[in-house]
Amino acid sequence: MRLIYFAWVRERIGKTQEDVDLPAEVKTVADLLSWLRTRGEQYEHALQHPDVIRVAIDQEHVDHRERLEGAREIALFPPMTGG
Amino acid sequence: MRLIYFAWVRERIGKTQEDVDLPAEVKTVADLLSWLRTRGEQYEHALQHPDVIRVAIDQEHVDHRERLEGAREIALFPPMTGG
Amino acid sequence: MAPVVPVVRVQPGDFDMAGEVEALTAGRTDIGAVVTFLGMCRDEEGRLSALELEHYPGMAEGEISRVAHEALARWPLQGLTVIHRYGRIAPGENIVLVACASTHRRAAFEAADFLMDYLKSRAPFWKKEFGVDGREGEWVEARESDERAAERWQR
Amino acid sequence: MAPVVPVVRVQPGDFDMAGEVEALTAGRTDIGAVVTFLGMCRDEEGRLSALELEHYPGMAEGEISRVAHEALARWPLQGLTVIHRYGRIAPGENIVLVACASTHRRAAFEAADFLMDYLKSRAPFWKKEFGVDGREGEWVEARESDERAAERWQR
Repeated sequence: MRLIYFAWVRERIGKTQEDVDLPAEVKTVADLLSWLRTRGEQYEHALQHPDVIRVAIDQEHVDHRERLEGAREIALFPPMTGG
Repeated sequence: MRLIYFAWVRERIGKTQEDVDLPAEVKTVADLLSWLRTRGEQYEHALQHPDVIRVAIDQEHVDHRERLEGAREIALFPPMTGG
Repeated sequence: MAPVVPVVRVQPGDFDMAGEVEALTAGRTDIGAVVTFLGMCRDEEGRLSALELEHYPGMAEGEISRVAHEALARWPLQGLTVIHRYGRIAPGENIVLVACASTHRRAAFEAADFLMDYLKSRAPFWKKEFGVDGREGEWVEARESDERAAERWQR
Repeated sequence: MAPVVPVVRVQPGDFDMAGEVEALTAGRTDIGAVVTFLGMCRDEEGRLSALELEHYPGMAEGEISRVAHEALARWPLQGLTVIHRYGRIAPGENIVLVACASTHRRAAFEAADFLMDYLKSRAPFWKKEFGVDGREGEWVEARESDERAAERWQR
């Protein structure tokens, strides 16, 4: 599964994107955010306030309860500031 | 005193403007409209529904209770349809 | 900051929207939002060949200026342009332009909306229809909904 | 009547507001009102030399299209254009354009206002500030007021 990061989430994690194999127990967006925080200090720093992290699965906004199954690309980013 | 007419008020009265001497008892806009209606069929046709007639004194909107004293130019016209 | 002087023009000829917006924003780095309203002549489903806009010279400019200054008093605007044409106008041609520049988008939107509502209810212009046969038609009737729209802004 | 196809573009280069409005209205005699919103880069009282707009390619276009189709479903529009730039943008330059054409002015105003509120809350763009010394600054923080503005349209 591909993870893709934007703005300060990208900067703090230090990667634009990465491909990961998720453990079987990671079933929802919330699970994914918790699991990523165990992967090191940079992830912990990027995701320390999971409530503010916005998530898109296959380029559609989803909330943190969304299930991951079938997802190809999951994007994590801060609240948007376009317009 | 100069009277000036626009749109269908102008067309019905058949004049763009005219100078009139008002009788002493014509003190307000409402008085003026009543008095004009006595001046002939065209005025009667133009002003038969005085409620819809809008009035400006010296280029400022006024209501029908406004007093005429000091006015130089009084304009009568239908509700506006600009914009 | 220098007080904003609104641009108000009442003219028979067409105007250039892009040029007016450029004039509001040229050389400035403090404007975040420009909202424009462009009003155009419709043919009413093929019924009309033209509108003739009659106006009250002098008072038209005066009332638009008054409305423009009221907008400046109510919203933090950095520039404001209102241009209203008169005379014969064909379907597809421009009639009126309002442009409001502000640091903030809400102010620019609200001021433009307010200006259009107030222009409709206070600026002395009257529209007469001309049919496709070229014959003079009816005067456009004022709409109750325009009156109510203007009342939204009373406080 | 043919269904309206919104024009949606996400691009690094500038756009031409007048050309876009002309494209919406050219040859048409059924449009009474065009409301445009032009968003520009501010220097925040001289503090900034530029904004860098990051975006999510693909999703940015997708979300803007979704919002555009929602506007078409809610208001009787005859045309709709949304252009959003990304990359480095200097103060005074254009960032975003929304243009809505309708027979009626209220529809054009409301749809443009709605589109801007929804773009702010749904389109995946992020702004980073660059100071006048050329150094990278902070990411612009999302504002609670933008979130609330978008909620106005929920029904």
